[in-house]
Amino acid sequence: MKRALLLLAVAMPAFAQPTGREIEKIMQRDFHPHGQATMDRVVQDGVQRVCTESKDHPPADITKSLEAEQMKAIQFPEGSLMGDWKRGEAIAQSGRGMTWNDKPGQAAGGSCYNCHQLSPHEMSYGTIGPSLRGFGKTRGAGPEVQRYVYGKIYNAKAYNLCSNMPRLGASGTLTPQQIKDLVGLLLDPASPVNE
Amino acid sequence: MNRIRRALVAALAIGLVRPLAALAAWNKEAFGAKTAADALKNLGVPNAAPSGDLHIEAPQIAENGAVVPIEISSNIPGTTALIVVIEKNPFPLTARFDFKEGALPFVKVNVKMGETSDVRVIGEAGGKHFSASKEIKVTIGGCGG
Amino acid sequence: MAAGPMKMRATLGQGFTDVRVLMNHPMETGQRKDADGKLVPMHFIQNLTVKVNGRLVVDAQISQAVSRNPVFSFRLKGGAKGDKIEVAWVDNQGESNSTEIAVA
Amino acid sequence: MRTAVLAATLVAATAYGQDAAKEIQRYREMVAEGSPAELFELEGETLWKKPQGPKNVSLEQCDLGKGPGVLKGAYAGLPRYFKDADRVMDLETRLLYCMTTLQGRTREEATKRVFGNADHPSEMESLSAYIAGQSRGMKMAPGVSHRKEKQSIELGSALYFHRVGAWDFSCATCHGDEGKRIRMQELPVLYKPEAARAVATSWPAYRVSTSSLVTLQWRMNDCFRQMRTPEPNFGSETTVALIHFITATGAGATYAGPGTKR
Repeated sequence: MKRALLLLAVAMPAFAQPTGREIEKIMQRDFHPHGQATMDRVVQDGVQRVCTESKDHPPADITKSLEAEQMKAIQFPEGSLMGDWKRGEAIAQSGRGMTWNDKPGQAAGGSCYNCHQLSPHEMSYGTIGPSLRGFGKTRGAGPEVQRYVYGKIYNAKAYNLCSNMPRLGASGTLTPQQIKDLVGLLLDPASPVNE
Repeated sequence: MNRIRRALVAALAIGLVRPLAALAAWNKEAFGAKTAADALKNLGVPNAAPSGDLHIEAPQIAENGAVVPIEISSNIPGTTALIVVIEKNPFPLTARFDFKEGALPFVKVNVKMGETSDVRVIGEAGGKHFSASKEIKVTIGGCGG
Repeated sequence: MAAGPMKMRATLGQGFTDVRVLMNHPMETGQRKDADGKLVPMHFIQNLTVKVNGRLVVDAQISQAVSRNPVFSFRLKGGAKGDKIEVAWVDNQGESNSTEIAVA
Repeated sequence: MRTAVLAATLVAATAYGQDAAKEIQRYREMVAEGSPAELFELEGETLWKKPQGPKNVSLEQCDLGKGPGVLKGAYAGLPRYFKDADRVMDLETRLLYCMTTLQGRTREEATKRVFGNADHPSEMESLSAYIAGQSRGMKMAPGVSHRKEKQSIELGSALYFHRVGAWDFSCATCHGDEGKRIRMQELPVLYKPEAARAVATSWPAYRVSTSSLVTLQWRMNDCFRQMRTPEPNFGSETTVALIHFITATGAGATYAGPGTKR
């Protein structure tokens, strides 16, 4: 009897982890829209799907082509990309925006301090991303660096496909002006980040 | 229980009972003072000498100003009261504890702090006043959303 | 939570009795706004007493800057199993509560 | 010369960072000592025994897995498969089941306010505190052997790494690497037993920043909110699977809650 049970257990198939598409179906059943957080948000886009399936390590060729695709979609404003670092600091501090209890249309924040060190005066900073203290000191504030920083904030996935960082411009979280202000926070020699 | 409490409140209101007869009145002037100096003046504490025998156990950084744990105690012989003043709070005087025979001059309590501030403790012993203070930084925790 | 239950623990330490008491109280500062944007009126404990076998040992006055759901720890000299500890409070709206426990 | 100055600054900054982390740790320990979680247990006991709903009965005959009305150790055995409902349930999902079956309440009414606030704690939260408290000192042993229990844990594990929402997050985006934090909050890596044990043994918990008792269903809900997804249904397979995955990963540790959180 005991043996029979044991055999049965061995004969039972091991459970395979559900696939990304199966999970998507489960989430469509188990979630409901709330405020601005609508149900289209549980449908994965190409980047999310590739990164989930590869545990954030997709093959090099797929990475390259998807990064290029993301890069093409970045809209760079004309002229200088340096905004006001003081406004940038406030945006970096704020963790609001895009959640189901944030009001649509109200200015969002970049949640920057949640993950990065920036100004030395803010000691409550996260470490999921690298420290950005002194970022502009070593890199200067020339047009190329400005463009790099703007692009990275607008769509981090264009530079590193499975980056942890949200696509703050592409997702509609931050406005072009807000991203410029963050460029100022990082690059302006007068910004506390570069003290 | 609620009914009993309501009855008690009503009784209190018309002055029938005083369940806490030994109670010191709540010092309205001192608690209403907007500066530490005014609060201490109203408590009758003119000047307090710094003392190493008053202890404030508290974290240097509090993640949340709504709950800042502090543990205060005195090794000064004959300590009869401990007063807590949070310098930068809108109403700095936070508490006054009077210890009678049978209690040690020791309290642990959670307090609210509006911002980074010095927390001052005044000890009273034999009619003299002593003081110690400690800065506690208040930071932001969590996602901020 | 509106003003409600209390919970107390009294244990013998080395040469003293440790009293820890929890109180259910909003400790409103009068500066907080509710969900409708209206100021919540001041509501906080003002007086707190500790008695041992009926004798007053701690007499405290506190402000609205004590945290919501206050927790106090006191130390009483000596003490013995079975000593009765009573803690009572009164707030600025005239509400009061008390609790009693024997030292364990 | 410049390098030396820079190096010195870096060392100082790191030392400061470590000190800050140590002080925050001390802060948390002191806060935990003064946690009012017990007050919610008292309130929960009253609610457990209070007759409610169209049938006007209490929850005292609710079967949380150890038989009707048995509270001792019930929380330590959850989540688990329940034959009568033919699904895996965590504590809150099971309580909701008892509210609808025993008390005859509608799901809509019983879930109207599952997450409370400082002024009005929810019935679900106080009940959770009370019931979890009845497992203090017992080893966490959620169900892991039934076919549906295994499926649930697998689903939770897959969900943990599933990137989704307006910000492309999965659980692992924040809870994926050791030693990371959001602001000053350290982030446990919940697929590792050590970190999962600490979670399994301390929730539900008093949350200092909101002066309220919070549950694991709330934790999942609020994580999804901050992941910028739509809102998960209370007690859905998704939320239960994540809780099941974390609890199963942390199984074997001794329950010591309800705890205290930031």
